Amino acid sequence: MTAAPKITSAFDAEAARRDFAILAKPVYGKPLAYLDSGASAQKPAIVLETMKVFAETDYANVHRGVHYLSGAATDRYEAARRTVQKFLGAAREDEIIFTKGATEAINLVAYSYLMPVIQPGDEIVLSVMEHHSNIVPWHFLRERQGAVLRWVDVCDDGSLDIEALDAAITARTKLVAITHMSNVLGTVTPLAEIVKRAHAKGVPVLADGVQGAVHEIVDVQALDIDFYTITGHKLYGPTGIGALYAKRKHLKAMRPFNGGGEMIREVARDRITYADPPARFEAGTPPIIESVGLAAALDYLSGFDRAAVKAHEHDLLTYAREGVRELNWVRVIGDAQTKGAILSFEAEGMHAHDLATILDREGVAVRAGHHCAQVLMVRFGVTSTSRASFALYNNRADVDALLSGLHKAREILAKD
Amino acid sequence: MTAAPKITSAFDAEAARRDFAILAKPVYGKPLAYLDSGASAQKPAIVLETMKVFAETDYANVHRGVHYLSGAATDRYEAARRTVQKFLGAAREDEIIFTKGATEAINLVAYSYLMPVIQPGDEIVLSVMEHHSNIVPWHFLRERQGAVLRWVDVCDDGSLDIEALDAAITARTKLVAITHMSNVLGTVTPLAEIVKRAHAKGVPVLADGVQGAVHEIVDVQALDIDFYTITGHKLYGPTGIGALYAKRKHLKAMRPFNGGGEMIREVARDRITYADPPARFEAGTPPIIESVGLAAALDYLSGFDRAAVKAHEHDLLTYAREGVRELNWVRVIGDAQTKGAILSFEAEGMHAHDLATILDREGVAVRAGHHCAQVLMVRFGVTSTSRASFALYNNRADVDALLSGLHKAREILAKD
Amino acid sequence: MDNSLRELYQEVILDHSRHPRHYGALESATHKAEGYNPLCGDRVTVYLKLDAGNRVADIRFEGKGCAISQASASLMTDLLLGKTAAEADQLMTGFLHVVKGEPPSDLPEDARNHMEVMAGLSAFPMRVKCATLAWYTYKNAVEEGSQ
Amino acid sequence: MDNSLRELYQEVILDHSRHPRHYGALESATHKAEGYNPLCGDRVTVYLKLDAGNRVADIRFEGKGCAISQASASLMTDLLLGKTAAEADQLMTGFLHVVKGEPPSDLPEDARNHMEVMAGLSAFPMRVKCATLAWYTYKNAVEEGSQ
Ligand SMILES: Cc1ncc(COP(=O)(O)O)c(C=O)c1O
Ligand SMILES: Cc1ncc(COP(=O)(O)O)c(C=O)c1O
Repeated sequence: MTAAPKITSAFDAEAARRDFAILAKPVYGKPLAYLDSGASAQKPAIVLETMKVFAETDYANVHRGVHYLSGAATDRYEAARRTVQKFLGAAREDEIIFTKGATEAINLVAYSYLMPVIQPGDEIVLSVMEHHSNIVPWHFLRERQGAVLRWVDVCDDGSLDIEALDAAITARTKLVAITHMSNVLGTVTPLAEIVKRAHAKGVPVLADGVQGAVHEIVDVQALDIDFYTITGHKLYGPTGIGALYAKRKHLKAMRPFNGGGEMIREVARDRITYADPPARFEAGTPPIIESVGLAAALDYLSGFDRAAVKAHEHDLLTYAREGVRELNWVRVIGDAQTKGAILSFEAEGMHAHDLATILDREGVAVRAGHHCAQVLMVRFGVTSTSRASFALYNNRADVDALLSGLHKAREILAKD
Repeated sequence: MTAAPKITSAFDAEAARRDFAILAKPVYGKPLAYLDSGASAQKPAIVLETMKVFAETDYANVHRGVHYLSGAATDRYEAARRTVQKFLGAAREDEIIFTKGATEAINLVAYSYLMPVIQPGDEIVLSVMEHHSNIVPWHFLRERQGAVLRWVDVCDDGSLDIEALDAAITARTKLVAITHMSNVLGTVTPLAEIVKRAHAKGVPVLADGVQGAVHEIVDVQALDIDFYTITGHKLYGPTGIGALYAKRKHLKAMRPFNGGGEMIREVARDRITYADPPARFEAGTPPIIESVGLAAALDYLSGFDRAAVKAHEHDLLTYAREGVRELNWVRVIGDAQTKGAILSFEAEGMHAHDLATILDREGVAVRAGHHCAQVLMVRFGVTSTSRASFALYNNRADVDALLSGLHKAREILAKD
Repeated sequence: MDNSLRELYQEVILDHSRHPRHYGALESATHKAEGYNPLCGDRVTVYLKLDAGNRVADIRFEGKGCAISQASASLMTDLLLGKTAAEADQLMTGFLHVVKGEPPSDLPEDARNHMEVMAGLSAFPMRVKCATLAWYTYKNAVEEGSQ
Repeated sequence: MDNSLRELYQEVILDHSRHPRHYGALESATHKAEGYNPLCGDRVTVYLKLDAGNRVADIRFEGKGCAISQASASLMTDLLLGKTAAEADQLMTGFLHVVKGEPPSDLPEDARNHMEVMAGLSAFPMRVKCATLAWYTYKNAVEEGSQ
């Protein structure tokens, strides 16, 4: 039902653009330059169509049904799990838990893996560039159970200070929780090295792969990572779905998170037993149609030469970086050597919101604000930044629109 | 973007059927008689189309964006919240929390409302006909914090024993958690009366409205209920979305459940403050496209004369009930006076799964099993039942197919 | 009437399910395991008496469930009685192939004939779990169920 | 260039945001509140000195944020200075109408003229919150911020 993977050696962004109807729709009469895929990506026709056709032909609730539609829907749901497994390079399909998004996936680890064992004074190591989704669940453990958060700084160029990370891991560390790619700086962290160092001290590692999985090729086995989380809507897939990869040994030992249908073995009045993973962690009716959409999205993405897509996105990043370098009133935040296609910046004399409003009227969609990374804002002494993020469907014209929008904004806002 | 409500005084099921493409698709060459809407309802074209068009024209992440698409998406998301508010008769829109489904909504109440306050020996009152989703979260509180579950029995006809419920509420009761309509028996509980009695003793009430909201008209203010939960996929809407209604006074006092983006006020390294409801309980990117689909589904449903829909479904139930009454080898479980359009039964000498398999080959989709209600199965001395559930798009031909399928099954399975 | 249904619920199967062989507890069991399918509530207990050479000297089962799960358990006891562990494994592999409609593996001809009655299941993938429950429970009994 | 942008970011607004009136802390404040918009990080603190008759004898603000939020706070201090609580409420209602593009409510003409510079906001519904932050903070200071 999903598209047969089309393997192309070079990436044709203009062809890909045609898969995204929304990109052709003008905004305020201007062509849309959608530079906000870091917040959420647009969805190709094949994803929307696959979900619709599935709902029109094979839909029912999964798992417990004996009838035809239920079997068909269950097959699609479990096939989607295998698609995610393959996408992440997991050894087994039952190491993939479907969640409502990456935020829930990280909370699942906090509630089911750490909460039952954490003691006052136990430590969780995280970096200052984490998204709130990879901060707040650990704050809960601090507030409620006395865990200690150990913060690892980034260097001025936005790269991770790996020596500081190493030093932060102590005998009391229970988990390293780190982003694979910063949603503000674009920094890609050296996950394999981080895992190696943490494991050397017997500490498991969770990676927030929300951005990383979009721009990098992930192989959880090669990384030897313990937990890895993704979200559908940034991977050109639907909202309402994400996934947690976790090593089977962890899943087997973890207690359930949400309770409800599907995740039990037996329920009686005064006792209860739970199903094995992955069912144990998928209480209630799962996002069935969304799982099918996510599989279609991953198939779509995997149908391209991912290295070529990455090169294309990197070209846009470089082109934009060069463009703003000429503007001495723009300060880029995040210039790490290993960096994905995200450009955050401050423009002198302009608040990010005013700038974004002006860009918007030029058809240029960027994010302005703290990007759910307030700790990082404090680190760089700002309250907000503007952020342009690049996806496979962006082109140099989008960057040109951004650059000329920046000039207009300066004209309006900083003219005296 | 959603259909203008069409008000019709009588309900035309044949016309409604045409809104559901899947119903016209034969199964094993037989017309489909989809009698499994109790597990999940099919989705009308307007819902699927609305979601697709939204994703193609107005999609972006919500809340934090200044640009056009983000504003458009936020407007749709918040409009969906108001649609749910209206559907449930809530006083304020910020009393509606979007969740991934009813299971998560009930867990939210368990984790955020009860968990912080429950003491060993504190009691939770629930009925034996609850769905596991309204049992397991309370078992967690028993397992982890020493809460006591007090079970209220049903009468032999499947009606709630309201006197027993009243008697079960003690000075230690912290919550009454009760279904609005049983997904096995079809029993509709006297919610207003339950709330009155519980409130008289100062005890709040949560209703699992997953089935009730589909078949009854809900007015949470008139009921004066504290918590009410719904799920999208049974309301002719998408998977991956549900909602919790909670009185504002409760929400304001509740601590967060999942942590992440959107639900905070300020995050620092060593301290954190949380947003007001509803944001406090909606961590991460919400099911945006699904919220739009849910609103379309509720608009679709509300476009009919709901009383006429109910009468139609009741006609089917009665017709089916009469049909099986003639079969002395079929035992119906659940014959309460106030009963929605669900028919559970056992057939002599046939296991529910064998029966369901045979019906399936006749194009008749029913559920067979414990229906996530193992406590109820024990109460009626069965391990499983077969269940036919009726939706607005069913007709008498569906019931006829069920009845003739029953005869065929008996021929095959019970022939000696 | 659907032929695949007739084949699934053929006389032999229904007879096994109504009059199961080797039904009941086994006092002298050396191994025992309980199998449970949470999706449908089917349940089966397998009792084994393994002799010194790990041969199935006696086998019994008890259970509650659909015709397929009961018939399959009954049939299994017929097949396994007197077999060595290695022979039993071979039978199990063969049985899984039969019910999934996969190309048959090496099996003694009489065993294959015996199992043939379950071949109809391959048209009912949603019911395969019913048929394999007893076998996985047997396996469990051998591996972890020593009394 | 988009006219609505020119109107939004007109000279008066930019001037207010760059050279805010009544900026800074007020030592003698009787009331104070902090406003914060978690969506964008904008922040404003409003200091009030109310006299015996609940008249705004003095008003100051401090803050950090976009041009709209800063200009709006500055403009507000101009408008509220010397006003009674009732007059202030009327001004606030009027201001909300203006920025949302709703039909104007009863307002003294000079106040209306003063606020007119903010009317451009009605074309930018996503930015209305920026403009109202200071006003809601003022309201909060009066109601809950007594020092
Ligand atoms: C009565 C009842 N409660 C709760 C649920 C669970 O809701 P959800 O499908 O949102 O997990 C269901 C359906 O499975 C149900 O029928
Ligand atoms: C780095 C990062 N982590 C986590 C999240 C949150 O994921 P979700 O959108 O699934 O809530 C996001 C996106 O908002 C993100 O960019």
